Amino acid sequence: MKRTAAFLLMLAATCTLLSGCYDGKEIDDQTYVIAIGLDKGETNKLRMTLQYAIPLAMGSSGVSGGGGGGGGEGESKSIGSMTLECPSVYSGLNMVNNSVGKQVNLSHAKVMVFSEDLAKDGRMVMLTRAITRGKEFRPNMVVAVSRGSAEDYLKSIKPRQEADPSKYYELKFSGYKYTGFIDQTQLHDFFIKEESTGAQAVAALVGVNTKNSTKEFSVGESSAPQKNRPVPFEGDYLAGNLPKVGDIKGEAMGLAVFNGPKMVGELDGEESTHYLMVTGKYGHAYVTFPDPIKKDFYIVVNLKQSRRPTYKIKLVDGKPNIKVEIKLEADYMSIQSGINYESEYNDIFERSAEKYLEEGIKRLLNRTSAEFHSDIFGFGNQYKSRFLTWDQWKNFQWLDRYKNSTFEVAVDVKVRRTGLTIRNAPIQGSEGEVQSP
Amino acid sequence: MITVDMLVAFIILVWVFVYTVSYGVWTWKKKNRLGAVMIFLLALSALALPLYTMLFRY
Amino acid sequence: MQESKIVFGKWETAALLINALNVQVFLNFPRTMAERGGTAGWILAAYISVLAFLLFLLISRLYSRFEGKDLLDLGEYIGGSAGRIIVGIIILIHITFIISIILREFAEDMKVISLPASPISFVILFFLSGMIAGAYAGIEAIVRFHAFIVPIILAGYLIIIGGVAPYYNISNIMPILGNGAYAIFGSGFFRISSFSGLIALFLLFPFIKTGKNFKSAGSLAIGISSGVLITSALTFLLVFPYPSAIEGFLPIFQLARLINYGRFFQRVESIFVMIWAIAALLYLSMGFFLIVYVFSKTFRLEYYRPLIIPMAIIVFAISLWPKNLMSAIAMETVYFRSAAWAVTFGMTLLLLLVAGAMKKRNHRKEGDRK
Amino acid sequence: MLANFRKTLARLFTFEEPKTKERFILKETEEEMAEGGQKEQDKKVEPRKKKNEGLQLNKKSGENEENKGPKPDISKALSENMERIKDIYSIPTNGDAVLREFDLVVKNKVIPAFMVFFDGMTDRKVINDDILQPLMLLSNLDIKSDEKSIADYIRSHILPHNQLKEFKAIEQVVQGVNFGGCGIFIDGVDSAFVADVKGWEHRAVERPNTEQTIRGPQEGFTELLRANTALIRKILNDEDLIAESLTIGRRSRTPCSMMYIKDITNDSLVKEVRRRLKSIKVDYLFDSGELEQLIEDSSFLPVPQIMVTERPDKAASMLAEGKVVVVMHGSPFALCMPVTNNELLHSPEDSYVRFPYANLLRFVRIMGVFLSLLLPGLYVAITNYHQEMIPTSLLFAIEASRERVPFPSVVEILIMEISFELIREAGIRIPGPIGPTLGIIGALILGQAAVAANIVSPILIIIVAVTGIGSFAIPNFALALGFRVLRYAYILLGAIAGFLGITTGLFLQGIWFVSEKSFGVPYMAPFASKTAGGIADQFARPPFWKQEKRADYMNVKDARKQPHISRGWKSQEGEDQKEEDDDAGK
Repeated sequence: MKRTAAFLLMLAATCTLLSGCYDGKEIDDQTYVIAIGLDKGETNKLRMTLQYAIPLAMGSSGVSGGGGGGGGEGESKSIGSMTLECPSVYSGLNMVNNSVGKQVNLSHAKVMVFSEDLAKDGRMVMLTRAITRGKEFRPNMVVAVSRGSAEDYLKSIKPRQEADPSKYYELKFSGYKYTGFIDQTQLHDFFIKEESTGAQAVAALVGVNTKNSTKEFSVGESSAPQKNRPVPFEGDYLAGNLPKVGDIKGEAMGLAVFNGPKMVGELDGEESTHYLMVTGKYGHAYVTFPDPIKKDFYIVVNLKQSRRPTYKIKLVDGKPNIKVEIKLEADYMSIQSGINYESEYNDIFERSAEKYLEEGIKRLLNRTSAEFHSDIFGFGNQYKSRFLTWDQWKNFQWLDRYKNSTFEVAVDVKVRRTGLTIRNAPIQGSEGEVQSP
Repeated sequence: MITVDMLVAFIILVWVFVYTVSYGVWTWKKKNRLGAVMIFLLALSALALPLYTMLFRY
Repeated sequence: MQESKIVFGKWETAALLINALNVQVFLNFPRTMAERGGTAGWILAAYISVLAFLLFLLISRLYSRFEGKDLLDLGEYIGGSAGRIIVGIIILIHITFIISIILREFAEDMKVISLPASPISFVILFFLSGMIAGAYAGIEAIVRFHAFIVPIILAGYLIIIGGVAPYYNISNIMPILGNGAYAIFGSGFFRISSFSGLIALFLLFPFIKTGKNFKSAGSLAIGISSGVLITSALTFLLVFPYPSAIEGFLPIFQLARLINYGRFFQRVESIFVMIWAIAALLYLSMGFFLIVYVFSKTFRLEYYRPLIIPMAIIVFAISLWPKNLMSAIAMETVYFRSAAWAVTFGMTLLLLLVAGAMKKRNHRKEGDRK
Repeated sequence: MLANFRKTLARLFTFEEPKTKERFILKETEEEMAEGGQKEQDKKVEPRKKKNEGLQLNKKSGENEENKGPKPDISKALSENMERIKDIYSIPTNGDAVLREFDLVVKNKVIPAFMVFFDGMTDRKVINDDILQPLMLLSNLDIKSDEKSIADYIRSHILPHNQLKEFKAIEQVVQGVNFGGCGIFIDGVDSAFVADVKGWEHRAVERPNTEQTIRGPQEGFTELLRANTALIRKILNDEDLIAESLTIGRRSRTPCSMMYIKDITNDSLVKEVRRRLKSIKVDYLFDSGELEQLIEDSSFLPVPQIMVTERPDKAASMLAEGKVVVVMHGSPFALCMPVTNNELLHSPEDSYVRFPYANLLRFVRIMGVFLSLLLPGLYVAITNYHQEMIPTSLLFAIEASRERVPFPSVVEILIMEISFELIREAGIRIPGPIGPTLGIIGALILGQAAVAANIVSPILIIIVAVTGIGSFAIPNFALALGFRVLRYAYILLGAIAGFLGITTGLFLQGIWFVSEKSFGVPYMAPFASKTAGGIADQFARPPFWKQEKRADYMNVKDARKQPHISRGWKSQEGEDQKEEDDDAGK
């Protein structure tokens, strides 16, 4: 007994000598970065912007002082930011620690924004590969590409509804489930697709809206002219172009398309919706369709994806022929023309909506193969199962063959519900029934 | 360079060595010669291996 | 040995083996499978499970004539004291190295996962204290604790593989045959070393007593662990497509990192640190007990407890040998995971066959004499 | 001195052969060994066991030793006896020892006699009416019989008292008197009578103070041995319930009662408890808490290995499970043994409320255990090592609340834990009327002011409060105490190495607990060293009619509590009968 006790004592002595809580760090000794922005540097390789939370200003708990809430016009006190130029991400963190009192911790970073030029020259992919080694970068952090500088984008974010700024990013990038205009491109997905032999990566597109007054709005900014639309639809914009003024300047809309390490193009909001539909990640969103009977009128439906899409891929003369079937459900939200689509002309609407979507999706598919040469939908992964071994598949060189692909799209739209209205009654006036203009 | 924790570790090692050897002696007295020799070897290696690691590998 | 009075039941034995076989899942089993078999790593896992099961059936049939005898007793039966000592030393070296390297690997993993600034010896000391306590308490306590904890570990494992379900992508395991049939069924054969933990069963036979329990506990353990091994490789490959899969270190940890349900339930991988730390502690203390036990049995020592501390120091010293994490992993995968089958299955079969032949001859001789 | 030192040194550094002790292992009963099943008829075939003397409830401690007791040393001369008694009790000095001399008349002979008793411990009225009066007055009556000796005559005719014993040794008489008896010495008789006239002040049967339930009996044990045994017997009504009497304490000679049910409890268990109880050599015993420490397996295990209960119904249910219950005079707490960790988490209420609710209660209690054991340690580990785990919004809340606190979180939590322990301890000691003020002080000073003064963060108050609540949810007080002690170890481990430290702690604790035994039963019984029906019957609780078997690890003689179909109305009568026959035939 004595001996055991003595031994334990000795062991405890060594332990106390050895220990010292090497890794213990108090929460309040660290500052938590919630967003990282990376730009091309002027004087160095990178310009890094760190946006960190200032919890004391969040007005949480019973702590008095701090003041929270109040704040100046357009100023949010709950976030601080810092921009510096550095050779690499980690060295940048070291440099930041020289001016921030608390140690910088990245384990709660929600989003990482790269500027467009970094994405285009392939540095972005190198950087993401480099940081996945670090334990602090979460695999479900969102990767986004900023039109213009990432610094500007992060500085434009001044969340005022959320006491906790990290919540802003989390909610915003999961908003694709009800807008369909971006994809929540997590670091893990991005990274895997970059290395994949059967799919290519996309990243959410963000931007800063610089408009200060409604006078600056113009149709030319949208992609409507290319689509031969007199008026842009809601999805015809890229991030930063929306005709909108307001407190929050930062926007997320569209996707950046990558081919290998380089960004090769941008998809606008509508195309992003189509991308989500083809990949099966589409949740539900309000979608505007032209009225098939009365031109210049619109029908807005709440469109849902009812089943996962199916793909049929075959090889015709060594060229992939890809057939996509998409099944959607719709609820009428608004019928401007007052025509009774609910009861009488439902079929007409469904057929025209199908045709409209098919055209859009086909346009997108052709664009990816002809313009971007990039299989962002992962058709290659579907086709992979035809092969028996990895070497056969690798030698097939799918990504190279994709640019010659041809496409067939079949969309099936079924209207299920009509909202609160079940049929439109005509409007009455002194001239009797008013026909819609 | 000898630090305090090395010293403590050294004391523990010597202690364990002495203790194990005494068990070997006890076994020897019980007429288990081979077992005793193996215990001596064990004691020696328990002394030598960590010293080697401590002094030369680190 | 006074311990031989202890008898434990079927489930306890099976739990011990399940943990001994599955602890590698937390290290890099899924990754090695992916490395060997490509997208068909899970088929490789299934293949070696079947092989191991067949081998085990063969061994348990041969063993039926030597009920209650462990490998050392078999060695003694064949070659007297010398035979026992040779077998004992082979097993000792085998287990000591495996335990030391796995100790190092777990400590390194822990360090990478949650204690990046602590010195490695500090982390090892935590595991070592568990091993020493386990060995002091004896095999009975270790086995009982296994029976208690292994279901919890299994549940935690199921939560991990269930939690990443949203990331499953069937196309990731295509092409179905991965690196080709030869890589799986030919050179993949030696991966059967993954089941080398079964040696614990052959060493603990005296505690199990009946051959019936031996067989059923072994089969149960191989059944459950092959389930775990296959699902681990399968899940890992479903989530991480082949070329990316072999990049990552600590596959199950990588999976656990992905788990996220809503804004609240995410970043929970640290909880699973507890699960694999306790699995590691159980495995290490079991292995460490075996070292001390085999040593004392080989040299017919009366007490094993005085050997614990010196042996722990030796294991500690050996575990610090590999210069870095990579060489520790290489040592584990290259040496032990591909050569360990020779001790577990090769030596056992050899001993059983020779002993069986001798027994038959003796029997015949006796018959002649009569 | 030097030699001693060298010896200590040698013992520190060298190997000594350990003394091998055979650990007590609860063996399976013969029937179980022979065949798994248990026969219903055992009850009738029973008396193969050696005869038990302890059958009557009203049996005085001395009787057991009557035959082999000390040699008769009561003299025939009354004066000699009186001298010795006076000497033993230091009569003139000792104020409450009363020695009353009187004469009685037997067969027309006047015989001097005296009696000795303690004032206050005896019932005055009984002494006057049932002893003194008959002896002094009734002895004059003419009685028509011819007894040989005066002693027999007095016993059979004169003393109408119901509990009267005759001793030959003065030591036994003294014991009887010490325990509230009245010793009667008569001239010319070489033995003395001890009449049981106990009449000391005591508490009546009240509600149990420490184990309250909403549903179920509301009686608690008191300080009287016989009242306690009677409370148990009242519930069980079983002639197989044995209350073996023992005395413990060389000086105090405290009577104890070892109770078990003859045809359920494992014999080796009874033997072991008896062996442990009999081997105890102490001067005095004041409470069963001391007795518990004397007979438990391991003193260093922080959790109890014997269940202490204040409730007769709990003790009775323990007996019915095949356990041994020891009741000690002077203590309102009975000891039930053996016990497993799991059983300590059971409350008697579990059986009295309906089963869905009972299971919820059990689950809540397990949560309570985990919270009280691990929560502070986990808090320290998570906030110091695994910040990524905390939901971001909560993280910022914690950061904001900790910002002004000058201490590291370990110190912070230790401060709060210790002050919480202080409040708890003070709350027990504090005089009744000002008790409520303490609550106010605790809540106000520690809750509000400490936060306002930035000594602790508000989130920590929640942690400590939840921990405290968790520990109160543990039904066994001693178990809660044990976990309170262990909690500090987890705080330190969590501070040193985060989750790895806590896991190592859990492993060490697990190995420790698993290797412990309580009276031969593995301490973590239904789980570690798994036994049949562990989870279904012991951990969770099936409906009452499904609780058919006693715990497997108890190795009882009669494993079945009720037949397979215990609710006759649910099945046809014939079937019922058949089922019972089947059971019997097994």
